[in-house]
This record gives sequence, C-alpha cells and structure tokens, in this order.
Amino acid sequence: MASALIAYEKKSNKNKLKFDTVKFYFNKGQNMPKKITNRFSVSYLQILDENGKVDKKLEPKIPDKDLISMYRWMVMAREFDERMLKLQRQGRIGTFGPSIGQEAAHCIPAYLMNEKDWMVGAFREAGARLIRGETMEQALHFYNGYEEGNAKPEGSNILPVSIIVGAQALHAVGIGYSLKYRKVKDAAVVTFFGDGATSEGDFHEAMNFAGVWQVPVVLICQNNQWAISLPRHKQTRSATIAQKGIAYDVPGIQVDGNDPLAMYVASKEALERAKSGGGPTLIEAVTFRMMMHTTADDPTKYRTDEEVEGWRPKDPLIRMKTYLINKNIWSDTKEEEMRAEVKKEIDEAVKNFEANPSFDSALVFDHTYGNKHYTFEEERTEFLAERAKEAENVKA
Amino acid sequence: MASALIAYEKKSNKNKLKFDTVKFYFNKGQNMPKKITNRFSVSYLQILDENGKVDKKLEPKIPDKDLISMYRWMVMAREFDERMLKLQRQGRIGTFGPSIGQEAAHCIPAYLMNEKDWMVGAFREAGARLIRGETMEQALHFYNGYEEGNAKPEGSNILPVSIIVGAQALHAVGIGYSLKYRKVKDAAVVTFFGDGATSEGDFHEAMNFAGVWQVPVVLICQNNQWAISLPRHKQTRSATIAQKGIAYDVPGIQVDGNDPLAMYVASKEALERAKSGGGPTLIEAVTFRMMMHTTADDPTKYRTDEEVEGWRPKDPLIRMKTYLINKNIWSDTKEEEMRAEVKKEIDEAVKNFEANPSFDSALVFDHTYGNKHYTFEEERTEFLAERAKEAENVKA
Amino acid sequence: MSKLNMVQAINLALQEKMKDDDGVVVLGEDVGVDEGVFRVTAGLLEKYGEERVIDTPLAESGIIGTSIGMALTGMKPVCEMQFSGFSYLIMHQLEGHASRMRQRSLGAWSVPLVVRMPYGGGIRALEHHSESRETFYAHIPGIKTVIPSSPRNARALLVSAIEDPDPVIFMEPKRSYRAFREDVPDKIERMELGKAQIVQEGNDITVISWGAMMRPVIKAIEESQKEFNASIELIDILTVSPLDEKAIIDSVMKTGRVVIVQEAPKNVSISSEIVARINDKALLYLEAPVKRVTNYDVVTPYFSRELDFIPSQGRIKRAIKETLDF
Amino acid sequence: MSKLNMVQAINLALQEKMKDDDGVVVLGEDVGVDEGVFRVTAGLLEKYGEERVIDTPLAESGIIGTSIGMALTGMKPVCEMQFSGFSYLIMHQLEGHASRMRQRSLGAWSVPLVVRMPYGGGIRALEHHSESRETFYAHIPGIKTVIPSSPRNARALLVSAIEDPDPVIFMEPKRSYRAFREDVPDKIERMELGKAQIVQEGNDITVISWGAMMRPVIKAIEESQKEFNASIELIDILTVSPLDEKAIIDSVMKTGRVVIVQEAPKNVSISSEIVARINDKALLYLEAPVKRVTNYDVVTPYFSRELDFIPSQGRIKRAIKETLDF
Ligand SMILES: Cc1ncc(C[n+]2csc(CCOP(=O)(O)OP(=O)(O)O)c2C)c(N)n1
Ligand SMILES: Cc1ncc(C[n+]2csc(CCOP(=O)(O)OP(=O)(O)O)c2C)c(N)n1
Ligand SMILES: [Mg+2]
Ligand SMILES: [Mg+2]
Repeated sequence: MASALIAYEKKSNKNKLKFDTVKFYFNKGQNMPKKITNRFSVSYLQILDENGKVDKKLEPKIPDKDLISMYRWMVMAREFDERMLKLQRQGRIGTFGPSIGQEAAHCIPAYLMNEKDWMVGAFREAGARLIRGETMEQALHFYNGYEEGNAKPEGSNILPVSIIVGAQALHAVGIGYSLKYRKVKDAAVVTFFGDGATSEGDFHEAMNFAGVWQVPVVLICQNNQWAISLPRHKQTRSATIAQKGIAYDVPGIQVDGNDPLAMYVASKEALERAKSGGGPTLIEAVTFRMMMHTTADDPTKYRTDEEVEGWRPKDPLIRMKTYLINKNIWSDTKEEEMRAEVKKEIDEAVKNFEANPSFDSALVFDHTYGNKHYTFEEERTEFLAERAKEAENVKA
Repeated sequence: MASALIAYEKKSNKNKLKFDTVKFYFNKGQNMPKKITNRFSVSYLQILDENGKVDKKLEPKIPDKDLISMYRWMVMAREFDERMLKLQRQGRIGTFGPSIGQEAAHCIPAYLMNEKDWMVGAFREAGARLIRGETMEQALHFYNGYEEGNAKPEGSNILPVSIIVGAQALHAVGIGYSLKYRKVKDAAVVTFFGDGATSEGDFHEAMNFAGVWQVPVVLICQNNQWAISLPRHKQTRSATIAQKGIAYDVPGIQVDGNDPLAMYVASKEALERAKSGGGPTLIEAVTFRMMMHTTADDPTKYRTDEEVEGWRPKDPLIRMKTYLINKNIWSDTKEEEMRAEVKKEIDEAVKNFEANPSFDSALVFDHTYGNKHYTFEEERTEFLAERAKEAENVKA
Repeated sequence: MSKLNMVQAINLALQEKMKDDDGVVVLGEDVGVDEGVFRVTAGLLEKYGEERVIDTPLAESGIIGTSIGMALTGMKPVCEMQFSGFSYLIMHQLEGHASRMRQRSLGAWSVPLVVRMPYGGGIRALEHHSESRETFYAHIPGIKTVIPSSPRNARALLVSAIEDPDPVIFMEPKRSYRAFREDVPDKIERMELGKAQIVQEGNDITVISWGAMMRPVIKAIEESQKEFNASIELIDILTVSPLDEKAIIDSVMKTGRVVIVQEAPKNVSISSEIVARINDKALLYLEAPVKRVTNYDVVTPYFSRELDFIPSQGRIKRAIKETLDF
Repeated sequence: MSKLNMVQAINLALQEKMKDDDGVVVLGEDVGVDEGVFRVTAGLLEKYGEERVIDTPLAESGIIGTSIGMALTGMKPVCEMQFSGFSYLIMHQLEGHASRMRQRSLGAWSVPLVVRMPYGGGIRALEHHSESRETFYAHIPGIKTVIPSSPRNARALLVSAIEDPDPVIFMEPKRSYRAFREDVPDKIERMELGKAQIVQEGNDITVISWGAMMRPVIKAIEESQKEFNASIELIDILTVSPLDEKAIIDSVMKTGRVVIVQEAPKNVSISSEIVARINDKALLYLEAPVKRVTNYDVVTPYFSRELDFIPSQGRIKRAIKETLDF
C-alpha cells in the first residue's frame, strides 16, 4: 500500500502565512475571478463489501493466521458483549454500553498495535480492550462498580475507560508528545471516540494540538450514526467526520468501519505514518451501534427497527467469515469449535468474577493521594469506625 | 455581487448519511481507485490592493458618502486608539489592547450592520464599538476599570467586551437562534474573535452549533497573525482559518482584512446570506496587529521590526485614502479638516471622561443579582460601614 | 391535586412554564425525541416542537453558551446537563459570563436561564454520574443554586427558578426521582428562592439537610425521636446559595445543637459555610459542636462502593445521638 | 543566598527542577519566547529548547489535557494558566481525570503535574484577571492546592509541588510577584505540602491567612501589636487543601481567638472550612466567634473598584481589635 491513501489533496499556501505570498488558483472558464487558494478532498475506503466482494486492487496481504486471529477476537468481543447483556439483565453487573456491530472498527486497529503502543479509549471498544490485554474479569468488575476493573495489564499500555466524552483524545495527544520527546521507537497512540465526541471542544483541541505538534497519534472516530438519541446528521452538518481533519491539516479518511480489510489497511497506514514521523491521522470508521446506547437506554424511542435491520447484512463478523470461507481457510466446523472455545473462556471469566464479588472499600483512602496526609488518615479511621457500627446495626 | 463568492465547492453526500448511499468520485487516470467522495476549496478575496489598484470586476458600487463615512470611522478608531495609548502611558487609564492596523477588518462589517443587528465582540474592535453606538467616554471608563463603560447604547444591540477568548462566539450563536425563532426580519449577529480564539473549544462548538442550527450569524476572525507572542502558524497547522468552516459545513472565505472594499463585499454578502435564511458564514480577515498585544505587552520580545514594517504599506487607512483620492472625492484639505474634527471629538470625550473620574462602589451590590436577598443587603451594610471607617482612618 | 414523583413534578413545571411563556425553551442532550435520559422532558417535544425543545449536539459549553445568548435576548432557556458530572465543562461560561453579565453592565443585560442537572449517587451508575458538587456553584456570586428534595418543592422551585431574573442552577437529586410520590397541587405553585423550609419544628436539636439526603434524614429523625425521646427541628435548605441564614440562626438559637447532613465531601462545602454562619451569628448559643455528616474527602468511588461513603440513615442517627449527648 | 522577588524565586524553582529531571517540561500560552506574561519562565526556552518549553495553542483544556497524557507516561508537566480566571476551562479535566486517575486505577496510574496560575487582584488588570477562586480546587479530592506568600516559600513549595506524586494547583499571588524581595538560599529548598507555617507565635489571638493577603495581614499585625498591646500568632496556611488542621487547632487551643483573612468571597470558601474545622475540634476553646475578613459575595468588580472589596490593612486591624475586645 502506498501511503497516499489517507490524505486530502493539498495545494495550499501552508507555511507562507503572509497573505501576500499566497499563490492564487484561478478557476478557468469562470467569469468572476474566484481566487481559489486551497483545495481539499476526502476519500472513502472500502475493500470487502457487504456481499463479500473484494476489491482486488486494494486487498491487503494478511497471513491466514492473523486473519483467523482477528476474526476470533471479533467473535470474542461479540460473545462477551452478549453475555454481559444477560448478566446485566439478571442484575449481576450494572449499566454497560455494548459495542455489538462495531467490532471491526475497534478490534482491527487494536490487533495491529504492539506492546509499546498506547490505547486511549472511550467506552465502546470492548474488543479492543481484550486484545490489548485487559481480562474479561476486569471488564466485569468495572461494570459491577469496582475500580479493580481498571488494573493495568502487564506489558500493555491501556488507559481506563474514559466516560467524559472527548476528554481522552487530549490525553492521547499528550502521550504522543511524550513518545516523540522520548524518541520511543516503533510506538504510537491510538485513541477512540464516537461521532458525538467530535462536537466537544476537547476533540477540537486534541486535533489542533496533534496537528501543531505532529505527534504519533491515530484518532479513530467510531461513527456509529448515533450519540444516544441524536442521529449523526444532527450532530454536525458536515457530510463526513473525516473532513474535520482539514481544519487542522490532519489527514483524514472515511473508512467502511464494518469492513475488516479496510480498517486493517487504514489503521496500518496510519500507525506506520505515526511511527515514521508523519504525524497524526483521523480515521472515520463508518459503522453502526446495533444495540441500545447502554442497558439504561431504550432505542425504540428514537429510531426504527428498519434502520437497524438495514445494517444487519453489513455485519463485520459475517463479512469476515465469508472472506475466510472464500479464502478456504474457514468452515462451519471450525466456526463451531471456535465459538465453543470462546464461550468456555467467557464462562470461566464469569465464574472467576463471581467468586470475587466484592472488594475492600477503605482502599479508596489509599489511592486518593499518593502520599499520606494525617487528615485523611483521620477520615479513614472515622470511616472504619462508622462502617463497624453500621455492621453492628445490621447484625443487631 | 453574486452570492457564490463565499462558498467552498461542495460535491458532498450531505444528508445521505448512510455510507452505502455515498456516490464515489473516482480520480480518473489514477491507478489506485482512490474514492474521493467530497471536494472542498477555499477562496481568497482582495479587491483593492496595497498599491491602490482596484479589481474592477469585483469593485462594489458604494455611494460616495458611505465611502467617506467608513473612512472617517476608521480614522476615528485609529486616532482614538492612539490617544488611549497616550492616556495609558500617563496612567490615566489602565491596560488596553489597541486595534491599530485592523480597522478595516472590524469597522467595515460594523458599518454595514443595522439597528436590529447584534454585535458580539471580543476585545479588539474599538472602531466597531464606536460605530455601533458606544461612546468614547464609555471606552475610557471601561479601560479605567469601571463597569459604567459597558452601558448599552440606546437602539443598539452590542454586548460588552468579552475577554475569555472564544466564549462570546457561542453567545452570538444563541442570539442568532433567538432571532430565527422570533422571526426577526432583517437582523443578524456579527461576532468577532482573533486567530488565537480559533484554538479554543468554544470556537469549535460555536461553529458546529451555527452549522447545525443554520442561524443568521457572521463569524469574523480578525487574523492578525499573532496571539500575544504566538505566531499564526504555531496556533494551528491549517493553511487558512477559512478552511476550518469545512469541518462544520459552514461557508468560509479568506479576505484581505486590510482591504476595505473586500471586507465590504464579504461582510455584505455574509449579512445578506444570514438575513435571507442562508445560515452562518466564517470570514477570515487577514490583517496585522501593528502594536503591542496590550499596553502590558512588549512585542519586541517575540517579533521583528521588519515584520511589522512589512505590513505598514498595507495599512487599510492609506489604502482607503488612496481609493477616495483616485475617485476624486477626497483631498488633503478634506483630510486635514476631518482629522481636526475627529481630534476635537476625542478631546471632548476625554474631557467628559475625566470630569467624571470615579463612581460609587456599592453599586456592585445592586447588580450582582436582579432581586434582593437579605444576606446581601447585610453585606452591603457591612461594606458601607467598613468604607466609612476606612474613610475616617484616611482623614485621621 | 395529583400524586406525582419528582420526575413528573419537574415535568409539570416545565409544561406549565412552556405553556405560559413562548420564550421558554428546553435544550440539551437527548431532551427531545428521547425525552431526557430520565424522561424528565417527556411530552415536551410533541407539544412544543423542535424549535422549543432542542436536541443539541454533544457539547456542554455549547449548550450553556448558546443559552446565554438566548437569555440575553429575553428568552428563557432551561437547559439540561445530562448529569451534573459533565457540568464542569460549563464553569467558564457560568463564572465568566452568565453570573457576571448583569453586574458587568450595571443591569443593562441579564441572563435569566436555568441549568437543570441530575446529581448525586445511589443509582448504581457509571463513573461521573454520582457526585454532589454544589460547592462549585454556590461559590460563584451572581448565580443561585437550588436543590429540591421532593416532588412538590421541585415543581414549585423550578417554576420560581424559570421566573427568576438570574441564572439558576437547579440540581435534581436523581436518587429521589422516582423514589416516592407526593401530592402536588394542580394550581401552579411557587417557592421563593433563597428560602429554607422548616419541615418540622423541635426544641432539642436542629438537623439541616437538602436534596437526596432528606430521605435518610427524615427516617433517622423519626427513629431518633422515638428512641432518644428528642424534639427535633428539621430544616430543608432548598437553596444552597444564597443561604437562608436566618432560618438556620433562629433555629440554632432555639435548640443549641445542630447536625448538618450532606452528600458532598466535607472539605470546603455547604456544610462548612453553614457552620461558619452559625459561628458568625449564634456561636454563644451552641451547646455542642455542630456535627457534620458528610461524604469523605476521597475520589468518588465506583457504584459498588459508593453507599459506604454517602451518609446513611444509621450514621445520621448516631450523629444526632452524639450531639444530643454532648 | 540571593535577594529575589517572587517571580525570580519561582523561576529559580523551575530552573532547578528542569535541570534535575529531563521529564520536567513547561507548557502554556506565551511561556516560551515571551517568557510568560509576567516573565516567570524567563530564560527557560533559551536553556531547554522548544521541546521542553512549549508555547501551546490558545486552549486551556488542551494544555491540561495533554499534560495529563504526559504525566501518565512519567513526565512532569508544569503547565501554566495565563491567569487563574481562565482555569475554569480545565475543571472537567481536573475533576474528571487528573484528580481521579490514581484512585480509578487503584494506583496503577498517577498524574503528577503542576498547574501554575497567577491569581488575585490589585494590579489594575482587566476583567477575569483578579479573582481568587481557590475554593473550586480545594473542593476536589485527589488534588492539592498550594498558595505561596513570599519568594522563599514560593520557591520551596514549587520544588515540592513538582516532586509531588499528584496533581498540584499552584496559585501565585500576582500582586506579590514583584512587591518585595527576600533572601532565598542558593541550595535547593523544599517545604512539605499540606503543612502550614507558624510565622510568629503569640498568645492572645490567632490570625490565619495565605497568599497575597499575608502582606496587609503582617502590617495590620505589626500595628495591632503596638496599638492593642496584643500577642498575636500568625499562621500562613500555604496549602489550602489538604488543610493543616492541627496547626490551626493547636493555635486556637492556645489563643481562643481567631481572625481569618482571605481575598476570596466569603460564601463556601477556605475560611468557611477553617471555621468548621475549629468547630469540629476546638469549639470549647473559643472565647469569641471566629472573625472572617473576606471579599464580599458579589461579582468581582472592575479594577477601579476592586480595592474597596479586597480586605485592607485597616479592615484586618479592626477585625483583630473587635475579636480581642469580644
Ligand atoms: C462530557 C459528556 N457529556 C455527556 C455525556 C453523556 N453521554 C455518554 S455517552 C453519550 C453519547 C456519546 O455519543 P458518541 O460519542 O457518538 O459515542 P457512542 O455512545 O455512540 O459510542 C453521552 C451524551 C458524557 N459521558 N460526557
Ligand atoms: C480563555 C482565555 N485564555 C487566555 C486569555 C489571555 N489572552 C488574552 S488575549 C490572548 C491572545 C488572543 O489572541 P487572538 O485570539 O489572536 O486575539 P488578538 O489578541 O490577536 O486580537 C490571550 C492568550 C484569555 N483572555 N482567555
Ligand atoms: Mg455514536
Ligand atoms: Mg490574533
């Protein structure tokens, strides 16, 4: 793949900021001398379409074992989300936001990351978290209201879930700055956010800092068409999210986010660009949130079944499976075996999770600050005394 | 003037948000099927160049009396700023930020506004404020540290100076919403901000809300190349500020902000667009801050004399004067007369201002809230008692 | 008279004021089609249309900033922060503009807007959905901060907030949204902002609280009255800023003993200010130190731990006992 | 030992820590070429280059948000808010991330950053350049808020703040930036955060203050000692959160009389918390109500009015007298 895919055409007067040095581009054949000084475009990338048809010119060469592995992760993410939905309905965990339907958009880039890369996510990248080394037990603890879910996996740089929409993109840019400053080789940052997040000021500031600093950051917008009840076209008037990169001179591309091959090519190129000093990239992964926003949400209030059904054939898992089968490296038997394996892994994780249902509350006093102040130690003592009295009352 | 000037070319899939409905535009003659889906461009407008040469095809028809009046206002702004600089050096007012060099960028749009229009400024539009009805006395009171400077002029909708960079753009969009909701005819909002302001999240949110709501707002960026010590190219990597409109589907244009005719044409078109339901426009007025950021600033720390001198020939006042002279409606005698008049007006304002050097402090208790709460009345009593004791001490 | 829960009561106030005044608009994230994530804005879009019930882009500063613009033109925006945990994004617009516009212009301009925001813990929600940070707002001169505790006062206070000439932060105890119902009169009701309510009179001790804490407080008081044979005065603060100091001072002068119960952490909070006001005006009447029952000064824990930190009925009762016994 | 003003002393601390640790970077608006609008970062760019002294785009949330990212990787960003009046733009990053990352991850992650910000009035500056809003920061668990009052303690506290494992808000009293000089030792000095300083001991009354107010306070005390023949204890709080409660309580137990002087408005402020702590731990030792000398609860007026509102030497002296006479 040439690295020209993710770029808008630039014929700009960049770095020549005094307007008198601007070179004008006249539109020939026009009466009015409309002096166009800058032209931009936004591209769209799809390789494997929803009918399983592959654009051979663009098809990446991916080893079979990686293809299968990526598929397995996507299945794992799907099955795990479905299990969590059940657990939530049974009151065994709290509110959570499933990412069903968006697996390609976040699993593929996560799969392409290495140990030195940093992942800075929002809250709808369940699969990516697993791929980057968080365990299912952790996710269960997190959604069961315990900070224990945010433990850092050995040898993996992954930040906890970030719920304040958009804020984490700035952290990613700061981490990118560190990587560049420390001259860390072969390392980049991948940050995820939704279409809704692009409306927040923090997204803007992150894009702008990323552009000015030319940091190794890949900004992936999982454009799943909805921000809770707000449809994409009410979120912003721009035709694409990708074109928002133009505001910051950050290359942007719109990708079929349900196409694992397109996500592979775009993420790989963006990661390579980042690691070779080429700066940030914005990837708009066009996908769809197949489920509710969170388990506390009722999507029938704001969208039709038809819309959801219309997206079902575009499912990234179906598409990947078809591709594997067409490549003769997959079969229904293999699928069955794999699903069974995955389910067993999940069963085990749930069992482990439930064996460990609650944790010490006083821990909070240990981790509010990194060093001790006597006033907080006093508060801890008070807390423990109150908890003891509370327990007595319960007993009594 | 056709209204096609301020627009980027759009071949977009707007309003067809499902990606499967996107129509691809293939770049012919390219090997790789790069599917360009959206194209954009940014234009630059200059009509009267720094040598006084007029682009006849673009020259607007402006009545002589308006031309002279606009010129007079720009001279007024310049002379007043220069007087304030003196007053500041003499300690007769506090810190202030001169707008010398930027007169065309803000006076011309202000001149085109009517009584129903709203002006929502930042802090570097001295001339626009005068044109919209604020008095010089007010400006002097304001920069002398008295809220009295913010009185609302009769029959003019102008908000007080807004110092929090970028914040005011959102107020403008909200006012635009009201005008639209109330179906106020022939009314729009003009908001000003600097190149630095475009980095703030609030600028982004304002642009996005303006785009989504299609409100009658003209957003004018006085790109004066500097935000205190930060040069334009370190503020953002984009070649123009105008192209930031693309992120929100808000038409943007880059204008020679020292060219009164170009500012006239662009502002007029943007105001007309706004008033006819065409929505918001972003105007990047390319200009230069000829003086210090504020009187507390020392620009020699961060920029060269040559840079400043390079901009001197582009002065909007010189250009306008040349234009008037070439049109045979102006002369050095007229200039002298006018300058004398203007100076007299300023003399008088300063005299009035200094006749009224201080105001009641307890007023603050009247205007913190619109209705009374007894606790604040008690505080006022305490305040007055303390002030009285303080006065006694001074006497003693 | 209907039996309403707090969600319905707040909705009633919105309906009433929207009907009353076509300048009242509702805006925020998911307030329209979705009718608010807690359904507080149910029925509004259908009745008043998209122009007055506005689903905004996802941008809190955008919501408040544009609301300020609307308010400056004489409209009455009632905007919503989906959760108070996202309201820190609007601090600069509140501190810098909404609260100042009146004084800055010596009364020429004003910003009559309401910011509604569900606050507080107890509903097993994700991070940032459980804080009680009224301190931030209470410390800003020029705005008022109101926290209802029941359906009836929520309705009446919201009506008054919308009619108020200044910015009002209206913090809704989400834990109480559907916790109980109360008779709410059919006729529009108002409650003066800046005024506390003496919920019940008593002579031995004063308990002061607000918002979601009123429920455990009331239960703790009921038990305490019986068990300790005490006559307890209960004050519901309702407006945390400006404080109804007089209501507090009068009560302290009578009882000499005070327990303050708040959901927020202790450090630099409303309870601190109440203690300070008592010190200023009624120190000599105190027969015991004022007892503060608050959250701890720790980072708000996730939901499985949070109830260990928020004042419980038991803790409140013990504080009453301790203060009576002092 | 050199005689430095506060600007120079803060600069010294930055120089020392940048030399010490190549993870220390300075970022903010105009901190590089311009060397800060108050010249606090003078010489840093020249010595440490653009990579470590970063002139950022004009975006406060961007500054703190990227600093959080840097801090998470083991760097030590010392970022600047040009004026504290613009720091409300970073509240969500502070409350939502900087303060929480450690607890959220049970210690796996931490955010050791410093936010420097000049605060307070008295320099005839434009709107938003004069507030004292330490309340906001002090109320957020997980961060520390430090306010030096002199060149020497500014240098020592900033060194400690940069070495601290958690986010520290470092509020610099700009009115004191160049107001006086003090001997500052050549050898690096540290002061423990969370510890107040007994500036002078005394038996009759305790005066508590911090930041820019220390100067009028010291003058008022000097006069009061002479005129009222009183022995006055003076506490410089230095860290407004976490408060050094013990220093306060010990002093109150000795003197029984307290005056607190703060530049901020009264309502829900550090002074409120100090009164509350005294109530909690030393009520019975009080011989008079604690007297709070504060700004008024009004929208901060423009500079020609501001000095009428900020506690003056005279007002402080009168408060001391009143409290002694109670
Ligand atoms: C600053 C902020 N505002 C509001 C919310 C409440 N909220 C949580 S998710 C969400 C919608 C997010 O939409 P999008 O960015 O498209 O991500 P998606 O949920 O679709 O994955 C909202 C409004 C929040 N978490 N943070
Ligand atoms: C939110 C905020 N941050 C910082 C400042 C301090 N400040 C005042 S003006 C200014 C530069 C503004 O640059 P620009 O927007 O280009 O306007 P100009 O001064 O050039 O007219 C800065 C940093 C401020 N007033 N508000
Ligand atoms: Mg979405
Ligand atoms: Mg500028």
